[in-house]
Amino acid sequence: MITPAELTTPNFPNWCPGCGNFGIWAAFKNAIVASGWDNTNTVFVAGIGCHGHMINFVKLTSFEGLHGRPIPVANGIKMSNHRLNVFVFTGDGDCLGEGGNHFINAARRNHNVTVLIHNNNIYGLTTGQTSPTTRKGFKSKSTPEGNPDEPFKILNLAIAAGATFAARVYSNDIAGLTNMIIKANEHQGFSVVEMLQPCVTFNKECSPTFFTDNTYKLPADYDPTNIAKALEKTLEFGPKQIPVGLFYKVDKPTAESNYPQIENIPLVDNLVEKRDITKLLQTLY
Amino acid sequence: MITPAELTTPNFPNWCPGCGNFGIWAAFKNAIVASGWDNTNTVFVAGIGCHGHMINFVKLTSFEGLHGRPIPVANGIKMSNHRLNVFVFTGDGDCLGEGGNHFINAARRNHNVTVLIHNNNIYGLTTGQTSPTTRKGFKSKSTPEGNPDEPFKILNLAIAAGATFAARVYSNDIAGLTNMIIKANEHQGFSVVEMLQPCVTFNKECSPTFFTDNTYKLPADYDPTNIAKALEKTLEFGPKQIPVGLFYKVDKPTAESNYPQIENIPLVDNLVEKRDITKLLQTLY
Amino acid sequence: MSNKVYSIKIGGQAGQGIKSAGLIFSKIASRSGYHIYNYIEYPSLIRGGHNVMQTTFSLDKVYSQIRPVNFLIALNQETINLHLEELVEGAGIIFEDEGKIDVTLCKDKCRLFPVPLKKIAAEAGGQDIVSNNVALGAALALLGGDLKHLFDLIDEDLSSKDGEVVKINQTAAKAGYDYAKTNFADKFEPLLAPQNNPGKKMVVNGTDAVAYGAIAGGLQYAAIYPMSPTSNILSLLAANQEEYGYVYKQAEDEIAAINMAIGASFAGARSMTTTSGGGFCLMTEGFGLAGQTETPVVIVEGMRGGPGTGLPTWSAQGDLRFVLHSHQGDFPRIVIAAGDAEEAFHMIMKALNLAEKYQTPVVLLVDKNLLDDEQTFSEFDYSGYRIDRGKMFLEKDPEYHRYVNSEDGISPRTIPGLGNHLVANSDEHNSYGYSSETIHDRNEQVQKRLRKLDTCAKEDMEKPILYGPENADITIVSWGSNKGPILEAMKDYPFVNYLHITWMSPFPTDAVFQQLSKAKYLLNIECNSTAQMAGLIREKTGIDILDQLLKDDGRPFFPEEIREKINSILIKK
Amino acid sequence: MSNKVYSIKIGGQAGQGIKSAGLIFSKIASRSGYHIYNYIEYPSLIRGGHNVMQTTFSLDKVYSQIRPVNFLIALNQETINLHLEELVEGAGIIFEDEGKIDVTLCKDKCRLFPVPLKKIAAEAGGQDIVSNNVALGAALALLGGDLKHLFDLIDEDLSSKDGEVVKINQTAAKAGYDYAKTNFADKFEPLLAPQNNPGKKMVVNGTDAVAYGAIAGGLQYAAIYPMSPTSNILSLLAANQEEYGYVYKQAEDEIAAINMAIGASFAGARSMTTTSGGGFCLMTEGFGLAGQTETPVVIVEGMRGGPGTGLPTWSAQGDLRFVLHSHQGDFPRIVIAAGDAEEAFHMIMKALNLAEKYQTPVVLLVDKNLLDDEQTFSEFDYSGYRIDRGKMFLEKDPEYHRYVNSEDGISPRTIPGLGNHLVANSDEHNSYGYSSETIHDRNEQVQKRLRKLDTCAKEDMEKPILYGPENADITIVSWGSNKGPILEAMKDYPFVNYLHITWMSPFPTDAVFQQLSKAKYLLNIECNSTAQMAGLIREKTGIDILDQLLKDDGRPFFPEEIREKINSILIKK
Ligand SMILES: Cc1ncc(C[n+]2csc(CCOP(=O)(O)OP(=O)(O)O)c2C)c(N)n1
Ligand SMILES: Cc1ncc(C[n+]2csc(CCOP(=O)(O)OP(=O)(O)O)c2C)c(N)n1
Ligand code: SF4
Ligand code: SF4
Ligand SMILES: [Mg+2]
Ligand SMILES: [Mg+2]
Repeated sequence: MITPAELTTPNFPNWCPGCGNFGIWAAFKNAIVASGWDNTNTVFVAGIGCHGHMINFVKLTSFEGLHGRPIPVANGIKMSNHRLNVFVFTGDGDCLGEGGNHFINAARRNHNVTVLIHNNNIYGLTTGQTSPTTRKGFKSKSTPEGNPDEPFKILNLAIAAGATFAARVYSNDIAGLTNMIIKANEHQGFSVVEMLQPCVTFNKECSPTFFTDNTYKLPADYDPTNIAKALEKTLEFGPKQIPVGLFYKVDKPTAESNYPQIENIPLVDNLVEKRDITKLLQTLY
Repeated sequence: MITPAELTTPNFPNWCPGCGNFGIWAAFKNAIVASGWDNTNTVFVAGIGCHGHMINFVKLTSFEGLHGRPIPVANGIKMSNHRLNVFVFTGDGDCLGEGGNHFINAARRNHNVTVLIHNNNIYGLTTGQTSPTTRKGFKSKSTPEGNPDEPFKILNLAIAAGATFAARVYSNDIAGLTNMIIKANEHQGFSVVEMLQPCVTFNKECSPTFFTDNTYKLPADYDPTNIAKALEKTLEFGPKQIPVGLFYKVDKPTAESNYPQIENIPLVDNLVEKRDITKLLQTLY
Repeated sequence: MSNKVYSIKIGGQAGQGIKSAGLIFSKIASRSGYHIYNYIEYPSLIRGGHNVMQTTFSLDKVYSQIRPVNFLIALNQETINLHLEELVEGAGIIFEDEGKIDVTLCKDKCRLFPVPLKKIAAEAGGQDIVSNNVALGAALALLGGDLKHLFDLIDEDLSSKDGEVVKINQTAAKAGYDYAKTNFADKFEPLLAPQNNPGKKMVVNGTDAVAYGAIAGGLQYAAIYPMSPTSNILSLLAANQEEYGYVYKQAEDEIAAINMAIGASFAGARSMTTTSGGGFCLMTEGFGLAGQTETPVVIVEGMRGGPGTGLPTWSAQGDLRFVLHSHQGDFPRIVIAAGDAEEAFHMIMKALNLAEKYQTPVVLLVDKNLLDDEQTFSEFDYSGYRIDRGKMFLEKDPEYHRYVNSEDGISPRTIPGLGNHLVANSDEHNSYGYSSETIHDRNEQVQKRLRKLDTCAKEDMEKPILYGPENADITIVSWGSNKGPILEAMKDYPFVNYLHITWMSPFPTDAVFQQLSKAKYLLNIECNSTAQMAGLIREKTGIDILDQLLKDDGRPFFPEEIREKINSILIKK
Repeated sequence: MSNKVYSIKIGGQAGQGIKSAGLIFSKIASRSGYHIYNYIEYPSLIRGGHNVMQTTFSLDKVYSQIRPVNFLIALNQETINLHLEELVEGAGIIFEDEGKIDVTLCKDKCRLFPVPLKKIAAEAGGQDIVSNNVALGAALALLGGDLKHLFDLIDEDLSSKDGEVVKINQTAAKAGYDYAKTNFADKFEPLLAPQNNPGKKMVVNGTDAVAYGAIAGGLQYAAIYPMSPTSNILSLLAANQEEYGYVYKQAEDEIAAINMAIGASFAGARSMTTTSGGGFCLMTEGFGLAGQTETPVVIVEGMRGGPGTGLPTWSAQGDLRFVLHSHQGDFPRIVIAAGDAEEAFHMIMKALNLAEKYQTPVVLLVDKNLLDDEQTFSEFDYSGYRIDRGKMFLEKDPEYHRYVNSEDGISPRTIPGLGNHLVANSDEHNSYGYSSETIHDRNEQVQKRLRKLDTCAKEDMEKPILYGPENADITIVSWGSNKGPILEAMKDYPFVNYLHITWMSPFPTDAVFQQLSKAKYLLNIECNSTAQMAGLIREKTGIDILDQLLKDDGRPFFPEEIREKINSILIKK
């Protein structure tokens, strides 16, 4: 089992002081230690954005790909070695702007990966343009007169697309997030965790106080198995009206479970060998 | 006003005999004639697929773009000349496979265009691979052992993404479709019409009889203004359980209405002129 | 007749079973001891458009379609109208004898064999589509072919259908055969007379070759988004995945396809994808991602007429420069192009090795003609093939560095799950994989990556192949499926040779230079409008090929066009 | 001192206001009568990384950054450590006098000016970030500059903030100034002494030039997805849209961006988009769509280090071949590259005309250095500019054919809504726009499109610009922002000339050939690893430039490196 010290890399996070990514970083490391994830069983894939720098700060096997494309990379990894826990760290821009098509289609196919969305409602790394989750009217570098566009409701979209696990946590609720990351990974299927993440530099509105003031926990009697209810609940968003917790969870066959050829042994556990294709060539005479 | 004869082009449709596209073709022409659409006020954009051939068969200003990309082209057209009625003809593959990101983001921004989806649950033009709306288990050229993937519920996804008008019609219900195309265009905002379209060549399951047998009209007392209800209703799909009609309609500012600079006059009605930028250059001293 | 080349053409509407009839005919020819080449044309429509398949055959090897048609099966009027000019004096024409097809224009030139195709089909209990087998039967009778082969092939072709369907088709074929024997006894030469002890030959197109080659070459994972002309590859891959134990996954788009393939490869699976130019546009970013993260991936790029959607069902060679230069910045890419199905078979197997050995993307360029057109080959011999996964590091080492500097440019690769800390990074990085922007790390990594091309040039790159005499009056330079018509044309010219270029990156500069600099007259042949290969040759060798035979209308070269060009050069000389 | 060149460097952490301080300093210099060149370096991080801005200034024109640093403002230790070697003998260093910054290593070489920056800032009522203005004040005192300019610039810089903030910063600046005057009286040369009647000069970078040039050039619609190094262009476009009456729209991705721009252009709006290489990957399909549908669109491609995510905040010239060859098949593309902000300004205006005149995509290549680095220029003179929308057909004609054949390759374009039936089609089409796969239509349309390049070569293409004497001992060939350091280096070499290539497609083959074939010694300079321009030149002209000075580490060339290279050539000679 890995220790916190073993997760340390030579690079200290260069996120802005106060950035919500620190909370996510801490929670992920906690979850790793608590769950016994390590380089024998776990991989994470990151998009491009402030969130993507994660690969430099956690000593665990990782792939930092292209902006918007961590999900298909993760899908390929999981299909090739479904014994691995596969995480995706992505941003609101990465996941729903550049990468929106992968998000909805991977959800539909129910790939068994956990998608952790750093939702800071902004393009952080490119220094502050609106993202697909920025609220209408928000003034940013790209919208000095106010954002003309409506934001997505991430979890509503995720469920409509086919995600089988949908949750929301505030990034600085480290204990809650640790727990949710573990739960999301335990879930067999496409798990989406929307992490409300303050970007203290470019989104002064979605500050830590904003999130602590306006979030509330889903009530204990909330039933996350009813899709219609979950769709309704994930529409809710407003002052004092940001529910956090698990909105939806349903068990369905995962994408990887549909391939008999990998039922017993992960694809990569087969030796790569020259195959005899005489039978196939016979059909050509 | 245009007459049916004036809509005729030198090209007779080369869709397979019995293809649902003939119904769509007829309904669109009816709607054109009934509404007085013509080359002074209307444009349509098509994707690539059997559906995209439409531009060769209707003599109305059109743009056939790339596979998956008609929606952004339509967005650009509408923003530049919002006096035009702008239609998109797209396929289930075009719109939700290749073009899924544009579909959800354009819905979110509520561009005032009408998206007509030829949903034949198959990639027709590439001769029969599964599409993102093909049912799980369906045997096709690309899935000889049965489709491993779940399909999207198009309208559920559309509403979750932000579409402000969502309807479903069977392609061969020409009168109903004519009517719905007109209504969708009247709606100010992103209108999605899922057209259930038989592909008689590559999808023998979704045949005309299948659709006539299994569709039913939304009841007269169905209230299309309630989003939670609409999300619930658009989940329904099964034997004898395919509702058709208008599922959702809400009035919200369109993407184009958010730009004061085009409030009074369409962008293209301004003369392209050299601009005096002395004021801007002054800021550089 | 021995080495003479004949052709038979079958034409009709899309949906009339032209392709399957043509394939059956060509297999009859092959089983009877002939070499064949099948050329097929169809529009980007599912129905109604004009489809035509031509089988060219000879006792000699046949390298391509030819222009003249010796025998025509016309299932509709259009076939007559469109191909009238191709018919040789005395060509035979089988056509529907129901008055609907007007043959006045070929009456004098050709020998007419009207057959009541639909009627015979109906009598056999079949629908209109069965006409094609009636026509095949009649053609066999006229050409002296063996009906047994047709029976066998109908059986094999329809094996998935129930026995009744097979029966109907065979009955119809037999009736067509008998009808011709009765009505046109001894009216045509026995061009298809069975030979004694014919050697067994496969009838194989590039699609078969690529799909089966990939399977033979140890493919483990393919993610593909359908696109003509490569879609049939995915059908073959999909159909055989369970049996051979690899995974084929349809992606939501080409961006996903290449990123999924890269993910799979990172995880340790031998991976590939296929597409055409339009889809490759969407893969260009992932293409460089593979280069930068040093993740093996094979991309089969099947060219068709561009730009834009272009000519989806017609061929071209317009993507050479595109695949050579796409993506920002410099990184090592291996680009090879096949000239026929046999080359494609060996190249896809090789490509899978190259990608893993050099940990970089490999493009195999093919085109619509190569993918669709069948040709006879002896059974592919891949006994010499060995899987080469390159420097795989499968131990556990806490000091493992993914991008450690090395002379040959290749760093040992490990896979997730073995316990090593492995970082793949599309940001510029240090040898560990962590993001780094220092001059030292940047230069080290850029140069390390690019050195792989030098290593590859030394260890794997293949010289262009010279066909014909070492010294010649005219040296033709070309690549890809032009090989076929060029070799076919060269049958008549002992003093013409042909330099067939198969490696584009790295480029065999020295070998090309040597061969071309001693040529007496250079002719470059390409299916594009800007002579892309000639540009590449000039850039690399300085040699400016002044004479270009270019074609960009979606059709392949015919050997006749090449002969005409050669003749015009010879006259000038 | 007159024509001597000096430099001052300000360094600190990202977030310490380095860029704004540097810009203010350079504007003080400009207002005082000096020419400047600002060079900025920062990592792809928002905070914490090392940022540095260097203002090079002189009474003469300054073309680029230089290596030696005459004066350093060190807001953190890293600034000292990283730039120690660049400091000249006797360089001045202002640094935080709180014991935290260790200057032992520069003690002997430099003149140290410790200032209690944070303390002074605090006394003025400001936070740590105000230190930069304290330091600027102190620097002005030491360099003989005019405090009034600093006051003005603080005022202008903070005009959006409330008056109190301005006051605090000005007070802090004054206190820094006074501190230096008091403690280091007459310790340094008055390098920044105000000149009499200084001509007014703009301090402008490529971002300003491209954005404002586009506005001047009649831009109506821009759809952009943010990407370094072009993101600041979109900020300027977004900020000014209402006033100037165009629309800026942020797209969901680059594919949407180019397709939206194409849609807008089809509708009749003058359109553009901007991106970097990674985003251009995603635009390659739309790029060819514009070519095939003959829809005007301008793409500003700002190069950064590739491949992959690469070096997001560092410069490169690695995308030349990429933009020249991306997309399947052949179509006419216009590719031009700017050498400095002034060129970029005129080129974007020209590009908007070219796109509409030739109804085809135009790429303007720029790079990170050009976009970020400010330089002094006289006010851009665009009085000679005329909007040219090309063949616009705005009448109504029932016989209108969109793609009618024409000698110059250009068909009259109409827009939707006028009553004409207009079909734009990415499938190959006939002159009407309907899909067609016939040989006739295909050849007509391919050739019609490609003829536009010939027309453009005749009517608009510009020859490369020759700097320096017509005949020279060494001829440098390069392009893009290398122009700056090359011209800077050439100040010392009257017998070196420089051929600055600005048009890449169409390519001015004859002009380049003429100039290069008479050169005595050729040196090619590029910021990439494979000498892409040299390859292009060889392909087009046959001339093989054997000596290459290449750099691909994200940093620009320094004139010192070029001089060193020139010297080494001269010695060999
Ligand atoms: C193809 C491509 N387009 C654009 C970019 C530039 N880019 C880098 S990060 C980013 C957005 C980041 O936003 P988000 O995903 O929300 O991440 P954050 O920085 O907020 O964590 C963009 C647009 C890129 N790297 N690649
Ligand atoms: C970039 C790109 N990828 C793939 C294709 C090939 N292609 C053409 S049509 C099509 C799918 C058509 O399916 P759909 O959109 O459902 O249209 P239908 O034919 O069923 O009407 C595909 C994959 C293409 N033209 N371009
Ligand atoms: S810019 Fe925002 S998201 Fe990025 S590191 Fe800073 S606070 Fe965090
Ligand atoms: S393939 Fe299907 S969708 Fe296409 S034309 Fe034929 S029936 Fe219609
Ligand atoms: Mg973000
Ligand atoms: Mg479809």
